[in-house]
Formats: sequence, C-alpha cells, structure tokens
Amino acid sequence: MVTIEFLGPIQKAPITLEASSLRDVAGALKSDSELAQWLENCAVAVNDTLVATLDTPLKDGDKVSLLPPVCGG
Amino acid sequence: MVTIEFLGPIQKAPITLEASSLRDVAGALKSDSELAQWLENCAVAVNDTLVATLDTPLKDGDKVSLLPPVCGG
Amino acid sequence: MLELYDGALNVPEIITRWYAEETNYNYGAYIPFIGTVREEDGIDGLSFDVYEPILNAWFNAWQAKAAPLGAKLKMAHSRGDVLVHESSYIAAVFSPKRRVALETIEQFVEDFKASAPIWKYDLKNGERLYAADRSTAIQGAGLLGRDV
Amino acid sequence: MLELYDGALNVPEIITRWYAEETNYNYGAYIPFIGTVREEDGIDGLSFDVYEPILNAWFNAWQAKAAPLGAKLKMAHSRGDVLVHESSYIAAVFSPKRRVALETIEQFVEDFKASAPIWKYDLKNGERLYAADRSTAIQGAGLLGRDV
Repeated sequence: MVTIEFLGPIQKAPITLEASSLRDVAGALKSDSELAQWLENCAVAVNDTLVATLDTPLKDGDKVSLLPPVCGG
Repeated sequence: MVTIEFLGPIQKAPITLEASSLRDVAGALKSDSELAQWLENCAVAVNDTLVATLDTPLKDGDKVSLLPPVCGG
Repeated sequence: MLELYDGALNVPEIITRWYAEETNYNYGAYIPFIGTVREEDGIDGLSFDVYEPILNAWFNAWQAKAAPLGAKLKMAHSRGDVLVHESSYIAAVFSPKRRVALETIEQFVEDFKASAPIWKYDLKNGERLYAADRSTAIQGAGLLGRDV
Repeated sequence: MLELYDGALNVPEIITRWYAEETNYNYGAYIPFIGTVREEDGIDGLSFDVYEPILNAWFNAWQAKAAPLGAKLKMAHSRGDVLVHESSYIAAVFSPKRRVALETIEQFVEDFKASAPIWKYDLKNGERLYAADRSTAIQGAGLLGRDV
C-alpha cells in the first residue's frame, strides 16, 4: 500500500491504495471528480522528492504528495 | 575670479584665477605638473553641478570642482 | 539556516541577529529581502501553509549552489496568519562581493516564488481563500493529468 | 533620505528604524544592501571622504527616478575611518512590488559605485592610501585633459 497526501489548498484527507508505479496512482485518482481540477497543475513528490515521470516505481510504504500551485512570500 | 577646488585624494589647496570658461581653467591647470595625472581622469563640476563641455561659461564667484575617480561603499 | 514562525515575523530581531551572527565571516555584502503584506482588495491579511520537508530540501539545494560562490543564504517565513503591514518573508544573502550578492538575492527570491512549497490564502470577510490566481504551478506539474 | 555618519554605521539601528518608518507606506518589499569592510591585503580598515553637495544631488535625482515606480530610496554612508568587519554603506529600496525592488536596488547600488562622489582609502601600517586601483572615473571625466 502507498499513501497519497494532498497538500495546501486541496481539502482532502490522505488515502491509501495499491500501486507499483505513479501510473497506477494517476489511474486511480482520475476517477475522483474532486481531484480533476488539481491533477493538471499539481507537482508530485515521492517520499518528499519531486519526480518527473509516471514511470516512477513505488513500493509498499511509499508516500506520494500532490503539490498544487505555490505562492510563498 | 573663479575658485578651483580639488576634492578627495588630490592634496591641493583651492586656487583662484581669472576665467570666462572652463577652457581657460583647463589651460591654466595644464601648466601645473602636480595636476597632470588628475586632469585625465577627473570629472568637473561648476557650482556643484557636473558639466560635460569645456565651453561651459564661468562668471565671477563661480566654483569649479575637480572630482577624481570614486569608490564609495 | 531556514526559520519558520507561527504568524508575523519579528523583522528587527531577525535581520539584526543575522547581521550579528556573520560578523566574523569575512563578507562584504549582506542583502536581506523583506516581504510585507500589502493592503489591497480589502484583505485583512494573508495566511500560509508550508510543507517543511520539501522546503528544507529546496533551501539546502540553494545553500549548496551558493557555497562555491562564497555566499551564504538565510531565510525566514511565516506559517498561518499575517495581517496587513506585517511581514511574512525574509530571504538574505551574505557574500564577499557585491555582484554575487545582487545576482544571488534576485535568483533566490525568484526561484522561491516559483518553487517553494508554500500556499497563500487571502483573509477576507472571515474566510481563508486560496490565492489561486497569484499562484504558480511548480515546474513539471501536471504529471498525473497526462494520459495514462 | 540620505544619512552621513562619522565612522562606522550602526546597522541594526538604521535598518530597523527604516523598517519602522515605512510601516504605514503600503509597500510589499524592502531590500537594504549593507556593505561591510572586508579583511584583505592586511588593511586595518577603510577611510572615506564624502563630497556632500553633489552626493545629495545624485541621491535626490535617484529618488525622483524611483518615485514614478512607487519606490522610495534610503541611504546611509560613513565619513572617515571604518575598521575591518564594520559597515560603511547601506542603500535601501521600498516598493509595492518585488520586481521593482530587485531591479531598483541593483541599479541604485551599481550607479552609486560608479557615480557617487566618495573617495576610499586603505588604512594600512598607519597610512591612509587612496584606493586608486579600485576607483572608477565618473562618466564624462577627463574634460580638462583634452586639448584646449
């Protein structure tokens, strides 16, 4: 199982699911209509490191974070 | 008479001379060997305003200042 | 050094402490950038969420990038609410030379705005509203929205 | 506002007073640039001559140039001796927007180095030596050396 957490303004509790790569996560999240607006503009981190490809492998216990558009300062 | 003052590192007391333009001042200062090294790299102000031409007219009581290379900060 | 505070920053304390801390580092230039909440659009203030693990990694990467230039970076940011005319952000560079300091502070602040995992909300009429229109998608965002 | 001091600047006093002074000016960014004397080439410190009338005119021209951008400038500089690890120069910009602040502080500091009528001396072995090799001729210099 991997945990998906939603940062900042995405008002959603973490979820857990079975996934062996980010591609599996993308497939699962697409069915959630609440998230549709966020998938297009969120960056993704695995275990707190930003990643660039859906082929990123995942293993049991990994944490996937969705980071929406930022505005610090 | 106009007064010529020498700013910063030019170790020289002010002098007064007759001049109707900066050209007259340039002519007079060239005969002063102490000043030779400074004439090439000094900016010139008349009554505390920087000027760009030797044709700048001067009148009685004007102050001409020589400003050597600067390094504030 | 990265410092996070609940609520507004104590700017005098921070910028003078940083100045004192570096007395014996032989720098020539110190440039703090101080960000203050402007009164505009009728807001009472701003509020911030900060995701620390990635913010720390981002800051440490910048510190490593500045080190070969002889430069050091410091940063402070608020969590939670910061009212109008209070300050929420300080980024600072120390370096031996002025050109490095001027170039680094600009790049550091601009990359901060584009990349640091911090989310801003307007405090207005008792609500906390995500500042979506002023926010920037992090480079590479949209991964999960691509065709699988 | 332009402030001149005999000897080293009291940096904490100046940068925090400037911050407090502008609390009610609705700026978003405050960037002070602080210049500190580096220990190098065996100097004990630096010493400065300042020609106030032209420095004031230069500063006022900059203030007028910054005003249409909504920006305000402040500056402090030392006269006389400033020892190693003490500070001699602060230039600061306040502005509503960060881009204006970052661009203005850079241009203001660079033009200061090229144009402000201030002369620097190394304090070394009891002597006060003009820093000729680090000095810049003011734009248009050399007028009196041209053929008459």
